[in-house]
Amino acid sequence: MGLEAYLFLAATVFAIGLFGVMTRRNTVGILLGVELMLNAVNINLVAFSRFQGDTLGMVFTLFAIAITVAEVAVGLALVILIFRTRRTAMADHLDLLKG
Amino acid sequence: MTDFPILSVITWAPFVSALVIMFGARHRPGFVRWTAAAGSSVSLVLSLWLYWAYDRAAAGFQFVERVELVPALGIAYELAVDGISLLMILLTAIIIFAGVFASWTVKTRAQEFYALLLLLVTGVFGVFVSLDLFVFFLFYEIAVLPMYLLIGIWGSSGAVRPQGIFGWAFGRTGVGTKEYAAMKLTLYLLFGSAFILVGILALYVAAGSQSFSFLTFERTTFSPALQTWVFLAFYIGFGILAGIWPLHTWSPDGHASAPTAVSMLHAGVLMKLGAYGVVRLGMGLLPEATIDWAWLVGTIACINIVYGALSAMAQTDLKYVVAYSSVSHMGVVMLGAATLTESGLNGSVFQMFAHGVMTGLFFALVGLVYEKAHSREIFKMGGFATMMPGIAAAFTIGGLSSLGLPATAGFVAEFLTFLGAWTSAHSWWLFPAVLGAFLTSIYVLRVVRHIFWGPPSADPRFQNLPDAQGPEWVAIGILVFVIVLFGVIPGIAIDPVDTATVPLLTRLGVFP
Amino acid sequence: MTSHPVVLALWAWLLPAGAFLVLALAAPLRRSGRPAAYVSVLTALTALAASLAAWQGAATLTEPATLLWTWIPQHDGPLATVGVLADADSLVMLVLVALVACLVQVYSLGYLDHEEPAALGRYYLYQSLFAFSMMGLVLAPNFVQLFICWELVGLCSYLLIGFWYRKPAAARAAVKAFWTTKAGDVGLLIGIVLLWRQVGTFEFGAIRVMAEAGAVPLAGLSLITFCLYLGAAGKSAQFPLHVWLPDAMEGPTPVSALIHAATMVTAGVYLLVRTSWLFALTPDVLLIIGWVGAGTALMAAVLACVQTDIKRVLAYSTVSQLGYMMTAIGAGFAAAGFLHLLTHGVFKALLFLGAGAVIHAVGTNDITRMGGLARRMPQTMIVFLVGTLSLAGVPLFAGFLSKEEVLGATWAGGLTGPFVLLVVAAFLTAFYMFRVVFLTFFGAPATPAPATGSGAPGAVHAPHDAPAIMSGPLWLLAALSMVIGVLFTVTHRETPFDMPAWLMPLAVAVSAGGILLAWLTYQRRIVSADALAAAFGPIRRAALANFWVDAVFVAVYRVAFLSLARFIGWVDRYIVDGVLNVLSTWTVSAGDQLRRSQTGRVQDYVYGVALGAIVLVFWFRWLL
Amino acid sequence: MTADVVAFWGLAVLLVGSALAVVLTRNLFHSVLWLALALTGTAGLFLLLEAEFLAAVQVLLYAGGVVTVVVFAIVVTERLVGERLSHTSRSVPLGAITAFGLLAGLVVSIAGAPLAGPAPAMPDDLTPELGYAVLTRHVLPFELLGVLLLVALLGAIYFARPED
Amino acid sequence: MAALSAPLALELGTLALLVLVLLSGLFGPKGSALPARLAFGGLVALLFVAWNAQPGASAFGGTFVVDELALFAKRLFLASAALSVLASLGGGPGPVPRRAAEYHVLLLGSLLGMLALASARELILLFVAFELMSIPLYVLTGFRKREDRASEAALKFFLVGTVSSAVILYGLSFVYGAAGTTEMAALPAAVDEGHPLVYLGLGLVLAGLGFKIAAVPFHMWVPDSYEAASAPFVAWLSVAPKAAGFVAVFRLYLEGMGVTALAWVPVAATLAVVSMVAGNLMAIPQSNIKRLLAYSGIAHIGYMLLGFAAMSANGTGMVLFYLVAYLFGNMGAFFVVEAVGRSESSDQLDAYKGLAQRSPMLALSLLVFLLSLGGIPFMVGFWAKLYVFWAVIEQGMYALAFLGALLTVVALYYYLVVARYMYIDAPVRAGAIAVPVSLTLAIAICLTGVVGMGVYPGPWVDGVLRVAGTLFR
Repeated sequence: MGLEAYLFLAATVFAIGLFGVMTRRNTVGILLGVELMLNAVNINLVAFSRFQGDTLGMVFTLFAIAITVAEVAVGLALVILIFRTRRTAMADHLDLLKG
Repeated sequence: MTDFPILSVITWAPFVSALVIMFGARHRPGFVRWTAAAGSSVSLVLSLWLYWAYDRAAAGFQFVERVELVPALGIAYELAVDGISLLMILLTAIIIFAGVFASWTVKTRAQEFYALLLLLVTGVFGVFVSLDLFVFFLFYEIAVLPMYLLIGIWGSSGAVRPQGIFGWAFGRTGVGTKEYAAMKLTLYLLFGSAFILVGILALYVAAGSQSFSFLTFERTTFSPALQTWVFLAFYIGFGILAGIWPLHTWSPDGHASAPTAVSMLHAGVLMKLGAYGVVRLGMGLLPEATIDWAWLVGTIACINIVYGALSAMAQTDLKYVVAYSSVSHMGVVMLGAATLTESGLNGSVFQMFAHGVMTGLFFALVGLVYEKAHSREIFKMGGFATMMPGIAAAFTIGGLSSLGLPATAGFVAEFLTFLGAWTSAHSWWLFPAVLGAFLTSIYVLRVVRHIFWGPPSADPRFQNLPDAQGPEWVAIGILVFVIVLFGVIPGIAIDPVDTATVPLLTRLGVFP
Repeated sequence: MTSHPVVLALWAWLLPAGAFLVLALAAPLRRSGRPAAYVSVLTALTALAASLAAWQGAATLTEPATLLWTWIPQHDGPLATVGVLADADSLVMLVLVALVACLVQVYSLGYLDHEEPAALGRYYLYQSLFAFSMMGLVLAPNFVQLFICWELVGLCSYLLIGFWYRKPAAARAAVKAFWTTKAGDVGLLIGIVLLWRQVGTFEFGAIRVMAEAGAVPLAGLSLITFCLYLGAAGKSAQFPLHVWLPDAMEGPTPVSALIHAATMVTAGVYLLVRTSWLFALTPDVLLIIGWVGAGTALMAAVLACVQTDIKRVLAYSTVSQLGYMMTAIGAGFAAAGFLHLLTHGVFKALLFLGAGAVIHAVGTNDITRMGGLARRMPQTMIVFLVGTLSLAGVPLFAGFLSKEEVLGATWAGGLTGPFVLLVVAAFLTAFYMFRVVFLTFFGAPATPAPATGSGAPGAVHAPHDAPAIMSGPLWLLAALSMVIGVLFTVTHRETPFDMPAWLMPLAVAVSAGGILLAWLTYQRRIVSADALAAAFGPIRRAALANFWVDAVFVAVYRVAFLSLARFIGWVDRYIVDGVLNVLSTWTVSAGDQLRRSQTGRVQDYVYGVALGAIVLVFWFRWLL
Repeated sequence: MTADVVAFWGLAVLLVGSALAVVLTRNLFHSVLWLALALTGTAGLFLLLEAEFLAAVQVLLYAGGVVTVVVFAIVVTERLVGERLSHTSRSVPLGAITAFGLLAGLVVSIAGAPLAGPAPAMPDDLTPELGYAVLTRHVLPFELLGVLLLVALLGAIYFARPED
Repeated sequence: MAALSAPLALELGTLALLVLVLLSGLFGPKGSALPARLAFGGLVALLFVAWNAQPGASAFGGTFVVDELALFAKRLFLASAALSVLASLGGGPGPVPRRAAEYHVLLLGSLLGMLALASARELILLFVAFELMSIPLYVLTGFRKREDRASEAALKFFLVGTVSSAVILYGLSFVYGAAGTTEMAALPAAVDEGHPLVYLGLGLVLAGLGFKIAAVPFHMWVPDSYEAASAPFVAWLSVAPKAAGFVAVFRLYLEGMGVTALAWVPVAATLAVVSMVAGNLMAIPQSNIKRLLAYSGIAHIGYMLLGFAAMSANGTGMVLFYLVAYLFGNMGAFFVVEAVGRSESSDQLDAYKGLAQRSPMLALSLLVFLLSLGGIPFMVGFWAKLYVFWAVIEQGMYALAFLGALLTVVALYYYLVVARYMYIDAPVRAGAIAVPVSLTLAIAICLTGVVGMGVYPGPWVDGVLRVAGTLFR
């Protein structure tokens, strides 16, 4: 199976993730979209690294995963915080700041 | 005396006094005023000495000072004067000196007022003395900016009824208010300076000689294509400040709203700064383009002359009349320059001076009249000559000068310009110019007659008003004196100027 | 050397300047009134002496002598100079100016004795300025100085007409005079500039040499001379620029005598005389000058017939006489015109001052309100009569010979048409002048009206002869015009043209006829004035309306200037500036529009990022 | 070889399908679960690419850790508001267009790019190599990562901690 | 180890400081000023070290370098951080003083990321550093968590931020895949041979970096975050991360590229123009000074991109100079905003009415900062703009220079509007505004920087040109 296939697959997932980020009303849902995007990136990296026969990509992936986890943690904390103060999870409702 | 940095002292003396006022004189109006007077008189005395000491035989740039500022780019604090700037410095010194006394009665926030005024003056001096284009530009902006606050804080608002197809926009911009006038003036002039900046940079890059010194540029010959558009950039940039049509509309509103001293300084000196820029940079550095574009400059100047005069005739507000007359007279300045003849160019520079003093006088007087009668409505006032003979006489003299009556400075300038116009490549310029002079006589005398020499007005507001007194006489006196002096003995001004214009024209190929 | 005419002339010129400066700078002195007047009068007297001395020395002058100073320098020699040019013409004119100025100043001491001190000081300030400027004009060695002084005398006329500026009429008349003459001056200025390019100098001497050597390029010269003539026409009140002169009578009468009769208004003629050699090159312009002059002479004469204000009569007669001078010049014989200028200067000043005395006494300008003054003020009557006779061109009086010479010159110049007009004008002159005389001094004494209309504070009680300070000058001038008249008659002057033998009888007959008609109409009442009026109905009506010239000017001013100005002003405010406002409004609202893109919804922000990414992706692909 | 192809396509379909489900389903819980499935599928891909260690990390840390955290968050928040979290989508067409736009851009760029040939042979177990790399060449990022996790945790706690 | 410590000195120092502050927070009394003072002292010390450090060192086989650019950037980061900390020393309302430890630890963490970023010549390090820089910023933006606006701004910042991180990462993956290595040294070659995936990668990365430097259309998080967060932090946020972003841009798109870099000119120019226009126009109608400054900041990014678009040593140097100018001008402005905000508890322009008559010096300093931002002579901002234009004109792009110059006029419009509030309008409330000493000091420093550099920019220009020169060897 060629590298191209993996890349296309990753691209597709990335696009889907983006779609999720742009369309989901619920902040948690948006986060899930981001997860998908990052996941797609991981596929990319691993595929590249495999087809070049080095481990760089994999190292990169490791870092990526770790960082993703960190981001998710902060993100969810934020969501909870906003829940507590605003009683809503809807991104659309958060428009005090605009213009 | 040669190593004494006289130019720097002239330039920075007002600034120093501004600092003293800003930090040294909290709420002590008397001290503030006298400091301002001191600062400006230092400049005045020194520039008189300078005027006397300038070696006419040697000509060229003298009293050179030079300090490296940004060696990497060849920017240096380089000052010098030649015949033209010499006269301009004198003009500036006179006007600010008179201006300080004319605004002796400013009471509200006097401290800031004088500080800003003097800061402004430093900028003006700087422009006239700086030989390094870059420093030139620095001072140029300094000369423009304080205007905003000066007009915004101490200015006076009027009201304009929206009319015409663009009327809808008037309400939103707030036409007539002093804030509007201040903003318009400042932004318009800065808009112009953007062109200038780009022009200067373009020349610098093209010259490629790691120096912003005027002398370096002068030695370089630029490609015609570059010259063409850079000249235009300079023309637009400086032209805005010189009030060329149709980019002049900042001037009536600005001058009408501004407090007395500011109007004096702005109409009297800053507008000249624009013309000076065109002559110094445009003509001095871009000979081919100058010759190519002369037709444009001169033609627009003619429009200025007639258009300005007619607009002035249409006004009912005294200050607007004076402001529009400035537009008209700046046309004479630009026309003289555009003729590319010795007499024309001399006339142009002379007109810068003459109009500077004249309009300074006008605004001073308008200020006084307003201060005493609290009105600027020409057709409401009348017969003031009985109550304020001094002001009436001075105003009449100013008016006569502005309509180019001989034995006043105005005549010499216009006469020279006419000669230049007729001997230029576009001799027809003469006729609009002369027509302008005639129109001027109409609107000026109309005003003079209505306000001063007409039958006394019955309006109770205008009974037994006082004449000018105390310090105000200083302002009026010095200005009237200068007008007449330079009108009777123009040689004292033209001598040095000629030493500067002839080389300029030689570069343009007018003289072999 | 100091006794050299040029130097003396210079002194004569500068003395009034000194007086002017003193009065201008020493405000207390000026405000003190009489002392100021004495300063001015004193200098005027000295100036007169100096100019007389200079005139004496004129005989010694072989060719014109000049003193020059650089006025406007230029890298190759002076561009313009100022100085003194002394030759026969200028010196004799100088004398005339100095004389009349001096007399008028003396006379004014009496005439204006009611003025408050400050005003009197102002009056003499203007007077000395005028004397200075007028002499400068006379002595001008070149066009520049001529123009400078030309404008300055205009200024003085403006100031002096408006001397009683509280009178609306006076203020208006002053401005009108300035504008009208200024219109002519525009022409003069253009002419000077054009000529300068043609010949490269302003100096009379140099240009004259070129002109007589035929070195002046003729192309476009007619235009130039015509422009110069415009200036002259403005100052010398030639049709249609004559409208200002009658109104100028709003000024004090001595001023009218000095400026608007004897000296300033003749400046135009003087200019043409000075540059006659130039005009000689452009006969077509001369023709115009001749015709316009003659027409003006007749028209003014007609107008003079219908005036009831004594000063206006005199004013129109001045216009008319200026027309005579112009015609002579137009005919190509400037000398004749100049001679008439001199004589006219004397007797017209005399007439005005006489009229002044009358007005001063009666307190009105209206001749219909006067009458039978001969018994009350005999001296005045006599001197006025002298003036009248010499204006009417009666032999043995100053005007006679000069007028005859003008007629002769016109005839010799081949201007038959103008000649006829002048003859008719001569008849009318005699008529209207004697109309004044009869109505004023003879006939039934009218009740003196209260001093209204005239600004002259006249005594309303029984009129009497003027005090010595006023009558003195009168007698002097009267004597002078007699002397000149007699002198000319006995020493018959050589004229450059030959007088036809029938001319003198004709002239005498004509004036006699005029006098006769006036006598019959206003003294004997045989011919009824009303019948005359009826006979010339249309003309009379037209004349009363000044031939609608004023109306035309007003219309031009209103339409061409004021309305246009208002239009331009509107355009500037609402179109030129309007565009600016629109632009700024657009900028601001553009900001407002863009700002809406900041919806505050996070996902729209993501859209921003996504779109940017897409664009960049495609762009970078495309960069390859 | 063919087994690889089949496996890849299987996983691909699974991955894309579950991904779509994540972004389309109307129930938040379900989409979390779908995400878990997608992540596991990715782990499968890693196995195909002979990155066993990464696959393990993926399953444990991601599919395990992350999903648990998310679920936990949801539970917490739902307790706060006391009702089911609605999970609808906004402006789907626009989102789809944009997503497709990006996809198109990516595909256009990727297609026809010169790519590395068939995968070279790899050592059986990369784990020690990875560990070595991380602790030598990439020690600096590793250290930073530590700090990163620290501050992220700090921040998360700061936010999540109830009012103080 | 000694070999390592030299180049890593600053990073390790920061790390140590971070730990120190953390401990002081853990064991110190609640709400004590100790952590803040500690952080400030440490930062000053580090700044001192950085000032005396010499360029040239490198580690990890050239993947971590301390070259001129890195050193310049580090000094910039440290200086701005020190200033920001100094400004917030004065206590005041909000959680910052109460939670000084967390606040400063986060800040230092982010700073550490920046420091590492400045030296990164390797993609993984670059990315990790980037994230280390970004994540604390999200938290700090929402640090006033009790305020709805703050948390909302934080969430927005976070969501858009993570998306853009994903984009960057995705791009990096392609770069790595095409170049076959994660060392940036290999980039120029890869770009030169025109591998499509490298271009794709760089395109995506640019999108991500566009977010970090807040260029239009990636700018939308900026106004909201600025409005919600505390001014001293915003001051820092508005300068340091952007500088970091530019450093990354230079490293990825310029360093060693030579003429190849000219390929980016159109893209950079477009971004510049869009940012300048949009930023300036959108700033006009703002009534909240923080938002106004935010939009003007976006416009300034546009000007910097203009310098970048010149793709020349001069252009790059001028961007660096611009950053310094921007540091003083913008931070100063935000400090004044903080001062006014504390006493008036409002960031609306109305709060500035008659400020000149209430506390003249404060008004004057804000005026100076704004004018500097507006590019008025004798203030550093002028030189910055001018140099950028010069660099652009040098490349013959007159039109861009013209546009830039004209837009400065638009910018001056809204700066002058602020001036109008301060100077022309009459004060609504009487009494001077109380400014804590530390804040006064911070403002004074910025003022000195603005005016000092404005009057005598010579040495700085030489400096930045030297730095930029290294990128084009």
